[in-house]
Amino acid sequence: HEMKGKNDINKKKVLATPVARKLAKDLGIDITTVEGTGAVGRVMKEDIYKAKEALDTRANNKDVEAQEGEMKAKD
Amino acid sequence: MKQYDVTVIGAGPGGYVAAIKAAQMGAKTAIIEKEDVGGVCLNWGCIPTKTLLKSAKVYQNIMNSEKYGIDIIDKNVVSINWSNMLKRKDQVVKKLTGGVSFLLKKNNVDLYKGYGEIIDKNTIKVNDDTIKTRNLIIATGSSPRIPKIEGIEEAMEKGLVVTSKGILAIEEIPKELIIVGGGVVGVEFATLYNALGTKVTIFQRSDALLGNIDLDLRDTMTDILKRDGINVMYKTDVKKFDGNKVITSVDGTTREFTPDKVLLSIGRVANSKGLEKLGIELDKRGNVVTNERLETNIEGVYAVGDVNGKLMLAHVASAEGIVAVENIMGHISVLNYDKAPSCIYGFPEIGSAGLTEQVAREKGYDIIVSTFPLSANGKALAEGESDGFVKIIAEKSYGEVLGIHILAPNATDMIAEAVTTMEMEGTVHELAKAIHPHPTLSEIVMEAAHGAIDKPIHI
Amino acid sequence: MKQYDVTVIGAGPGGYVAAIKAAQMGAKTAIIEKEDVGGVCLNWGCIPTKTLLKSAKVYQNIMNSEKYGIDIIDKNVVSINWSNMLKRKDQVVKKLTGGVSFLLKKNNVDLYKGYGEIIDKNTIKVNDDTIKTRNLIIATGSSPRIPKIEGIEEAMEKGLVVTSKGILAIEEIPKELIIVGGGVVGVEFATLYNALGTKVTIFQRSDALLGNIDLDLRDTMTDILKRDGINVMYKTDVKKFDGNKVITSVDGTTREFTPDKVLLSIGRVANSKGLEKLGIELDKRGNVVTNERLETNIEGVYAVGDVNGKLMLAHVASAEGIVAVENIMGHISVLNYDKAPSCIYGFPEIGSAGLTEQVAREKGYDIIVSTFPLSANGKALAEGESDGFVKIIAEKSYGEVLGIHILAPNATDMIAEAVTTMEMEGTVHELAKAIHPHPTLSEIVMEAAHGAIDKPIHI
Ligand SMILES: Cc1cc2nc3c(=O)[nH]c(=O)nc-3n(C[C@H](O)[C@H](O)[C@H](O)COP(=O)(O)OP(=O)(O)OC[C@H]3O[C@@H](n4cnc5c(N)ncnc54)[C@H](O)[C@@H]3O)c2cc1C
Ligand SMILES: Cc1cc2nc3c(=O)[nH]c(=O)nc-3n(C[C@H](O)[C@H](O)[C@H](O)COP(=O)(O)OP(=O)(O)OC[C@H]3O[C@@H](n4cnc5c(N)ncnc54)[C@H](O)[C@@H]3O)c2cc1C
Repeated sequence: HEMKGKNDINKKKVLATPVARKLAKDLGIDITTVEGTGAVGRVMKEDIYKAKEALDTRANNKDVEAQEGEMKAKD
Repeated sequence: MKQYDVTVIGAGPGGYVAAIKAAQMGAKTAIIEKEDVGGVCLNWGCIPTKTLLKSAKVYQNIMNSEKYGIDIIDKNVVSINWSNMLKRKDQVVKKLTGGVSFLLKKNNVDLYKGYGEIIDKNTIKVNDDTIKTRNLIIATGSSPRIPKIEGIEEAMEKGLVVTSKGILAIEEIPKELIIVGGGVVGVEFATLYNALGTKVTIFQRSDALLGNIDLDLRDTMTDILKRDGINVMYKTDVKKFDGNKVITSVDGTTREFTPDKVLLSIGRVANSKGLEKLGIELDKRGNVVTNERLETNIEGVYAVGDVNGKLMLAHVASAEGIVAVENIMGHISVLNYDKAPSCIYGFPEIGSAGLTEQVAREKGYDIIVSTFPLSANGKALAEGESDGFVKIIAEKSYGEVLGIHILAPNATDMIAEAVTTMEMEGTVHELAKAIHPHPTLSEIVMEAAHGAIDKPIHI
Repeated sequence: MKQYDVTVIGAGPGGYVAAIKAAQMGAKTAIIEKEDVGGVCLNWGCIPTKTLLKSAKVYQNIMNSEKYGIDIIDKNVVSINWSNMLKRKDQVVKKLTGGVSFLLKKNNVDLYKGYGEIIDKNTIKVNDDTIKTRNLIIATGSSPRIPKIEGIEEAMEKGLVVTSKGILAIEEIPKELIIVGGGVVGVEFATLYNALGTKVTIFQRSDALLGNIDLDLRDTMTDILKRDGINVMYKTDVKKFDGNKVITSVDGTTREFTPDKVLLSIGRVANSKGLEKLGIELDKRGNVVTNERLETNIEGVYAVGDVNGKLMLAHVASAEGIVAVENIMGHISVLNYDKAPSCIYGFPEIGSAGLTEQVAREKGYDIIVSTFPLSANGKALAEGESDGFVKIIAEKSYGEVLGIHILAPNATDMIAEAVTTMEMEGTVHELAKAIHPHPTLSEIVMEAAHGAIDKPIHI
């Protein structure tokens, strides 16, 4: 029983700033997937903005790919 | 017969804060108080003691003025005007209790003056008024524990033995004071009267003062108390009060004392008498039992502050008051007691938040412990007060701060940084990186944080 | 000829911290100092001023002892022993500079005593020694700015006009002191000598004291200085020193004064003379220009502390020292100047961190501003010192704390909480939720945070 408690304590958890947590929620970012650049890997708000940007570009690229695919299909 | 959403019994820091918060959140609120608003805290506890301690500190500085380059040719011209000290204390108390009355009124809380008798969970009687209420918050506080000792009643009647309330209103500063019980309250009064020139002896039943604090702080604080002239006697039990004599057993041997006053400070008991008759569950020490949301076993009846016996501190009472109200108003809210700070207003002060080294180890954490002394801090030397240190307990993998314990002149203000850091799951890395201004005592926190990571600069 | 990884010129708080840090990180390190280690900060700045301010505070309390219930029948028996005050100051300074010497030795930093002459970026001469170094850190500090005023040289020679260094070593407390320049240093000396009984007048060129701080704090602080008897004259320029006369232009009109002393405190200039000849870029005010990593335009040559003119504060100098060393040792490290705190040691003190309301608005933030006064704080009343308030500037959407500004007796210690909060991108929600102990001044921060979210309890 005690040992389980100890493992829980040592289990990896996401360190994030209060602002980063709120921002992640609002922007729909899964904070556990974000690499933090703060002390000991703490996720900072800047990291969430970057993750959002990356997500948006990926989504855009997918749109573009999809469009390109459509065009190819038309050809 | 008036109807309320929330009725609070007791206007101490638990009750009056709950009442104001409830009103602010839109509840129609009543509060009942049989004495002065402000409770023990404002009238007989936190505030009067700190007011007198400030006067005592000024007196101490005057008696040591040469240290600061100020000559007083003849120190006999300096005298304590005890009745003026008490007057100042009374003025501060009055101003603050007046403030509380004003706040209650301003927030449209109805104040009923008188003893609140609970008829049932929705019905309270105060004098001739009967109040109907949807929710009830019990915030009746605590009273000093009076031990069963032969002759104690006569001794209290005569005024030889007093409680913390009595010692705040005595007519003369005692020449010799015995303090029974070396907890926080005992140590604060020992500091106060010792600085005012009283010969102070603390009787401690166990073999250490200040039960719950970190061992390193406790030991250093005890050394300082002794160095400053306070006599500490361990394994000492009062057996009997006989006339002006106090008969004790010291480590088994009988000894007699004849002090001017004896202060009882062996703890406090919840003001919960009669509640069990209403079906409210009490624990075996008489504390009202609540769940995390501070609700008792009876739905809609909450208990906050000293009366639930969780942590008998004013700021905890107030925080609980807010938590209870938030739950009443439909928000789920709980309090993390592990992070609540506690303070001791000695010379120097103690500010403590989070886990002690001992508890952290017991709980199985893998920890780093880092300390940094005031003697290596420029501001402390500039102030001529360099007794003390900070001790940081951090968890090893991330460096998360688990506890900070400070012994320093401003420790009670400095501990706020620790509390906020823990609220944000901060680590020693952030504490080290945050630029602490120079020269300040707060630099010791930064230095100790550096020490937890790697090495401090200034040691 | 010895070879080092890192050589530091100047052993002030910028230089000596850099040297210790470099040695701790494994670099073979030398430091060169032409006077005493500790720089302006320990010898003539932060530390001596705070030591004397503490003595002045004790004196003030003695003169107001009745307020605390302490009678001194005849205040004439109380006298300032100025030479003992200075002796205490010297002892504190000596202890601290001794400590720095010890730390340098303990960390195996080689200390060269003498003027460091830079031959080229890898070669420094000190007396007869020539040092070879891979990296160079310039930490030569700053000196008081001496304005070009007719007769100023004679006036300085005679001792009528002194700088901050001179005023710390005068033989007698002046009866009348004129302080030219109402910045931080001017205000601290005004507070000091005013408390010691000097008639103090501040000459301010513009129409406000304390240039950069938040306007609300500035205004309140100015009112307090005036109430306490300090004479503040705006739009006042010294035109000429003539014998024992100071001839000024006050808002266009000529006026004469005959003080015992005149303190010049109109700012400081970087000790950068000669560096431009080595090809090191200076800005037009003479500050060494660096990039974010504190490297100058010459690779391997860094500049930290007052000499780079970024923020002339001791803790910033030390933080920069660490940043420069971390970069030298291959870690990319930069400093966020927006979050660096700054302090003013008046009665009461000012602690300020982050953006002022004005700057936050200029920067285009959508902000909430919340203040809470000390007059509604129990501890402040208990201490008999309730002038002051806290002001929190938070960004609206999440409540992120952008700045905290405190005017209070312990403000310089209390500001640490603000710095740490900002380091962690904390919001007013955490500040409000963190249980601040009662009774402490720090409760005002929690109350103002509640106010930023919704409503404070105690107002
Ligand atoms: C000497 C001393 C110093 C202290 N210093 C500190 C300190 O520095 N910091 C700190 O945090 N804590 C301190 N404490 C503890 C602090 O005072 C208590 O934790 C705090 O007062 C508890 O608040 P409360 O609201 O629960 O109860 P209380 O303050 O005890 O208030 C309860 C109120 O309820 C009223 N009441 C009770 N029953 C009824 C009834 N049936 N009808 C109507 N009214 C009723 C009482 O008259 C009282 O006013 C100190 C205590 C003492 C004794
Ligand atoms: C009256 C006063 C009060 C102050 N109070 C505060 C305060 O409370 N808090 C605060 O943060 N700041 C305060 N300051 C500012 C603070 O003192 C400076 O910011 C700080 O000292 C800067 O540190 P530094 O290491 O850059 O330079 P300095 O402390 O100026 O040190 C530079 C050192 O370099 C040496 N040096 C220069 N050139 C050479 C050379 N060529 N060879 C060898 N050695 C050389 C000098 O002798 C000196 O010892 C105060 C300043 C003054 C004047």
